[in-house]
Amino acid sequence: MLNIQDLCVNYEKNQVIKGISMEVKEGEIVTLIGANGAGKTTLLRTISGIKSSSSGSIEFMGNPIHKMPSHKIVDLGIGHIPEGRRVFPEMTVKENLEMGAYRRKDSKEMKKELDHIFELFPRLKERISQRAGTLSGGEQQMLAIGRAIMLRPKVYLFDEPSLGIAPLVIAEIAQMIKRLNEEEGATILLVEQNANLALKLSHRAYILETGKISLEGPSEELANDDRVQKIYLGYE
Amino acid sequence: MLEVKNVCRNFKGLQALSDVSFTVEEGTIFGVIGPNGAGKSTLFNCITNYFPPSSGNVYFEGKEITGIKPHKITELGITRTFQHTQVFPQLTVYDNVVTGQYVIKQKDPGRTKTQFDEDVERILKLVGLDSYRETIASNLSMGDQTRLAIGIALATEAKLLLLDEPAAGMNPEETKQLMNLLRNVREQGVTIVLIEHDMKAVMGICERIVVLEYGQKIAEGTPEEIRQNPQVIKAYLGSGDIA
Amino acid sequence: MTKNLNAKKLSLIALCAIILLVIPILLGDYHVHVINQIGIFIILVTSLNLILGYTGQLSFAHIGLFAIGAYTSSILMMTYNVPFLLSLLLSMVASAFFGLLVGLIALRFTTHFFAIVTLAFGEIIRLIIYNMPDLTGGPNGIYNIPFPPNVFGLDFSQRSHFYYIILIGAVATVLFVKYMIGTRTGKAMIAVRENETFAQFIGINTWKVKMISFTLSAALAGFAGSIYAHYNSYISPYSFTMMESVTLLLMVIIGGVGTIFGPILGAAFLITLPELLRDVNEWRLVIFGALLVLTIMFMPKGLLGLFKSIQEKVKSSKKPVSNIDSGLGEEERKSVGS
Amino acid sequence: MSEQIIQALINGLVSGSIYALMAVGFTLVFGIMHVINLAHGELYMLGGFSTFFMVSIYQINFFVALIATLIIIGVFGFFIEKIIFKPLRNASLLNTLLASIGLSLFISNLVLKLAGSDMRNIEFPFSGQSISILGTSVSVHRIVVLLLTAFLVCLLGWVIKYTKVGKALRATAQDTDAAALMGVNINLIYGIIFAISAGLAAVAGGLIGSLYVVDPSMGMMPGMKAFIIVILGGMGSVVGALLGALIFGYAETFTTLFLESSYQELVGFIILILVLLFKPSGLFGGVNTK
Repeated sequence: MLNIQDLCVNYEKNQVIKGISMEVKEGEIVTLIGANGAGKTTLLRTISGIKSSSSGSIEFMGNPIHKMPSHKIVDLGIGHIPEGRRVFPEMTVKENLEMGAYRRKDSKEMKKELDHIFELFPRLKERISQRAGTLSGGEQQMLAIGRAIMLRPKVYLFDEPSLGIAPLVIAEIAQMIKRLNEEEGATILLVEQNANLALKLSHRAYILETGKISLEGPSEELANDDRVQKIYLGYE
Repeated sequence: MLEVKNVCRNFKGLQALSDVSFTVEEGTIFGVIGPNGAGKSTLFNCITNYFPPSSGNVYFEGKEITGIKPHKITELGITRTFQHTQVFPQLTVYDNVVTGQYVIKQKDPGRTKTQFDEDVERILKLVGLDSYRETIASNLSMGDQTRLAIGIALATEAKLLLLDEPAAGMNPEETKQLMNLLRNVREQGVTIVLIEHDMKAVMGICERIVVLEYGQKIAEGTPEEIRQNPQVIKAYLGSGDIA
Repeated sequence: MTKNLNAKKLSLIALCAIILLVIPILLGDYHVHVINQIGIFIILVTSLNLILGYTGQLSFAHIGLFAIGAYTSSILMMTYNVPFLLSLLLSMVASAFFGLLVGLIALRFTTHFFAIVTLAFGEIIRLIIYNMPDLTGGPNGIYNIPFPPNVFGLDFSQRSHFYYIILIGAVATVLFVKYMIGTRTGKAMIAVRENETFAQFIGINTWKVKMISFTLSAALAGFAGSIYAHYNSYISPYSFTMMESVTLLLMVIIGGVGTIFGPILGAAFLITLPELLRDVNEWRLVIFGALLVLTIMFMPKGLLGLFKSIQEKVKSSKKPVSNIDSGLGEEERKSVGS
Repeated sequence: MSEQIIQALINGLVSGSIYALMAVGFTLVFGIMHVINLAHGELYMLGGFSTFFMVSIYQINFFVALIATLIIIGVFGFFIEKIIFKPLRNASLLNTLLASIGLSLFISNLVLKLAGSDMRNIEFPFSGQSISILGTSVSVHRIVVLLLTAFLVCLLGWVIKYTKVGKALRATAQDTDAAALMGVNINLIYGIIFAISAGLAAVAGGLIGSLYVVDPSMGMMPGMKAFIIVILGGMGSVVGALLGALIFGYAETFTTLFLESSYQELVGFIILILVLLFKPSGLFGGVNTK
């Protein structure tokens, strides 16, 4: 579904992604884990067209998207839940959700979608006219996920959904990601620092180390592989 | 040499640093690590007073330095580098190092021009850039720019260097060279505090390491102790509880 | 090799010196007049370049400081009969003093706030001049400002003689700025331009460095102002408007900001252009406006930068192997301030 | 209350409302695009000329001409963004500021060359009529200007608050990347912001041209003043810009009342320096900023 070939991305002179090839198949949860500064967020931003790549290709359902502007990529059905939630702080919860459906034309369907999201996250319904900036971190994460669901994307890109969130809420959000995949058949690319959590959630995993993929395989296998811990803790 | 005592820092109600304390001994290489957003750069900013700590104190050689202006802190002997923009891009390598000597006029007004020139030569040799002296800094590779930044810091004759992610964007070979350089710098009697993401590098070079998570110190010890520490492992790999 | 180069350089300098010295003998009054104007503006833009190009602070106050020099010198000489050299000196002091005052307030701010505060001061100075007719002649300005008589035994009522004062002034200013940026304080100025935060953390008192740069730059603007007033013998608030301030900036930017030769080139180019194209003269400001936009968009390093990159291209096409990438993009963005 | 003071109160309100039209657009462009557009005053001047030509030469109804001006100069603003400011997206703030000054110099002098420096007045339908408020006679003209500007500001508020474009605009202001991830075409939004800003300034120019005169140099000071007002109100804050405009309008009107009118121009700069010295974030800084 999503196919990345030999992708390189630079920030000024700094090559952050140094030739990555990976694939996400339909219906899968694929996770990309790795320590700080490995280039995970950059990869997701490049897929969504916020950051431009310097070489290599990204294909989504057969369309090359690495030269497309981000709003066209959204139209194709890629929903990105960015690192740090990035809700619109001065807008209400409802307005935030409406922004999620910005590219959709069918207003009736949108209403249904809204009800669906409030079913998934009853807490958002209670806060419907509250400014998003006043929500707690966990609630903002739910809002960010809800905002992405509004688009009904074919692929969700989750960027560090557990970052800066209370442990209890992390579990809730993890459940939500699982449900999206199992009940609604969503394809998910999950970027996480929390390797143990990500490996439990996903089917397959790639481990990124300073811009390169150093390990890949089924998540269950990697969960018991002590090489993962060694990469994280800097053993030679 | 450097003592950080109960330092806290808030941003709009968010606690970026809470009650962090540690001591750096003279002549050591000291690491500060932690996951993203743990407050490492904030810690450097508080030490060098880019912004002051909300509470707590910082002492250098027994003297309190909390709240002193950045350029005065350099005069006392602490110099820091930054994560990304670390040199003066349009100046030559040579002039970059000379710029670092500006503070010496305050420290030691009697120094002669020959002494200044000799110092530049010595530093250029030490950081391995003596054959690039006329190169414009922005034309250097990332790795060379970082070495130049360390050269500038050395030119201020700092007793304590605070380096913020010097190995960012380097390939493994460059990182290795950088670590060798840091060892040489330490041989010159300079104490180093290092923020670094590259765990291999940190573990290989530091005598002691402090680990921050969510603005709190969760561990301190030798690299081996840190690797064994369950809290550190949890901070890095996560708990993985799906309720 | 270096010896050869030095000899070449020396002979080049000598050649230039000879040409510059004989210009008034060879050329007619009109051409000397244009060259004199260029000379005065070289002093002015070179001084602006110190604060804009080398210290990275976009100042619009320069035209006001230039005006203070012009008015101080004229008033001292006409009302108080102060001799030329002394009034020249005092006008530098006056401009430096006002520069210090403006700097004290404006340099508390960075980037666009600094720019707008200096713009305000530039306008305030002009409006005060406008509103103090007893001292400054108000909107009418000051007429018949005398030529300096008999300095060092020379009579300056002749343009060809005045030429030498301007020549000495321009050469002295350029050499002074060149010397200044070679000093440690000058390097600190460039450090402020390149990366102010980092400069602070290697022990540079950035505020002090900026104050020094601004004050020196103001003093030189006063110097230019004094010469301007005596040479043109007429000044009024209309010579010191914001439009003129923008023209000065354009001279520095189009020539090549932060280089010694760039502003000289810029001043010569922008003064000669309307003179060469007489029909175009009345479109002067339209063209300058377009030039400013185009320069910022397409050659932020100015004409000098353009020549250099062409030169490099020619060189690199001769030698295809070059493993150092130019890094132009990064520099270009930092060409003014940042 | 003396008649003079009531008159000044109304005049201050009128000039404050004109400044508000200018400042709101200026602050939108700064707040969302981080561009300081010092050519803003020239768009105001162009608006004055556009209205003048339509009303006085082609005999078009004043209000129709104003609407046409809003659209024409708005479209012009859109293209200015595309041609000049889009290529400078990654340039420093000071470089875009310089480019906008160049643009200002270019437009104002071009109009000066083409139209000459004559001062022209735009005929206004109700000129000469007046009504009595609190025993003071107030011209209908001023009241119409006030109502029109109030209407436009409210309209803008409504667009920003309730329409899809308005929401996209706010989203872009609050978090550009996140807005792009929602599928907002950022380049288009930037163009629209410039268009709105230019259109409002143009209407302000048309209104002023009917109250006073239209001439090529009329944009210089108001453009500058819009910047000062925005600093006064807090950079990027729309509410701040509105309040700042009113304060500024009154400050100027009362200076003219109590001091010589030649000092009026100084007032703005002195306010600017005082505000920056004592409250650099602006009087209402952080009210509605990003």
